[in-house]
Amino acid sequence: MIKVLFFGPVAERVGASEVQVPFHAGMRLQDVRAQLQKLHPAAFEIVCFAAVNGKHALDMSLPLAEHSEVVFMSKFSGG
Amino acid sequence: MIKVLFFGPVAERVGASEVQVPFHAGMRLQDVRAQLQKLHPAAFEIVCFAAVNGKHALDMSLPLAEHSEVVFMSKFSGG
Amino acid sequence: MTKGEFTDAVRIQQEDFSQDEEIRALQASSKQMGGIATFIGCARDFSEGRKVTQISFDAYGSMALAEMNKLRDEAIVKFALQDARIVHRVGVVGAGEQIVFIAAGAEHRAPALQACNWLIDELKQRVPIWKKEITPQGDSWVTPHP
Amino acid sequence: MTKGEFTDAVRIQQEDFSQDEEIRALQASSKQMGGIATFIGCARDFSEGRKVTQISFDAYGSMALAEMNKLRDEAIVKFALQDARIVHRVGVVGAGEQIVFIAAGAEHRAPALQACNWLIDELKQRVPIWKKEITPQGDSWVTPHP
Repeated sequence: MIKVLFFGPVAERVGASEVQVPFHAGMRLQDVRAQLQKLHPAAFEIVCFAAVNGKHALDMSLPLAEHSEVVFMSKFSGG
Repeated sequence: MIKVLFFGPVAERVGASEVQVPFHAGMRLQDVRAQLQKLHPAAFEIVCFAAVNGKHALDMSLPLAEHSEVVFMSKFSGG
Repeated sequence: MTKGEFTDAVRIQQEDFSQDEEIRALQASSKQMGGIATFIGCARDFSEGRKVTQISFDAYGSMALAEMNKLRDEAIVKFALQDARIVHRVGVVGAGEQIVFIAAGAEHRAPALQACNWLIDELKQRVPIWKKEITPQGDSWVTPHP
Repeated sequence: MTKGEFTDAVRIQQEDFSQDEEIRALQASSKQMGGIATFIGCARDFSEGRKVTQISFDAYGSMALAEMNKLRDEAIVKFALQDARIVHRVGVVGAGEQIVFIAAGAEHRAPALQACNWLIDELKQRVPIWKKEITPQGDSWVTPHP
């Protein structure tokens, strides 16, 4: 399983702060995004950044390992 | 009388924090300076600014009134 | 004073913080610190014409803390600081209350002030925290200006 | 809270000061204050290779206070601040202790930080205060760098 987290406005639009996506060999970050974007198009309208295991992930073709923690985030507004 | 004040390094070189200079009609800031500079040349080596009655005085030809408070100051080093 | 008395230099917490305590902890790292600059971000009670009663924060805690620690390390090197501290509150903060605290201590004042400015700018860009304004007309997530 | 609880916004004093109290007083002037920048100048225990145990301050008190008030007024206009505070200690200050405190509060962070920077720079230029370093080898008045 891939653990996918949502925060703030993205979590509100998804209606959840965490979902599980089944892992498959050769899975890439873009596969998880495509799958979730179809289910939650309004949430992904405001997604600007992704992180994998707590690190910014700029390259959507990044291969994922089983049990990765993936986060799709809108623009930060802290501070 | 004109009250003349000294602070910090200037006071140390003069050996006093206050002296009185007799007032005379038509007296200017430069007259007070000239008089004191003769007595305390080492102190006036480091004098950079003058103030009259608590205000910066840039023009040494400023006429003084009886009982004025005059200060000759070295560069500030507060803060 | 031993260092053990002080809280961590980088923290995310619900509770309010004390500048006096933060400054004391910062100063304990060196008596060569000639200048300390701080920035405090506060919750305003009005935003874009609407009354705001509270601000609620959501954070990706582990990544936010890691990014804040990275920011502190970078600032210390970049501005030759003697020390720096960053505290960000989460949860619900009332109007007028403190949200974020940044302190930078250096031998002289210019790098301390520059570092403080850089840290708050970078924090807003890099740290995954989101704020929601709670108003009598309802709540809304803040969209940062680009 | 009424304003009467707070100390004056511009002060010259022998005693140490509390940032918490100063910030609380600053914040009391407006709940529209989104950013507060502060600068604290501290006594370093080393200066130009010599150990410094204490710093002693002499001030032309009445003019220094007037200049500090003028600086505050100018900064409030120039940077559209909601409020600002300036505190300077005189007398004898030990190594590691606080000397000067500046706080600037504005709606947004940029003017608060700029004002704080401007205020400490101008204070050093304009306010008639002089410091003497007390060292084991004797005392000496500080000559400011040009």
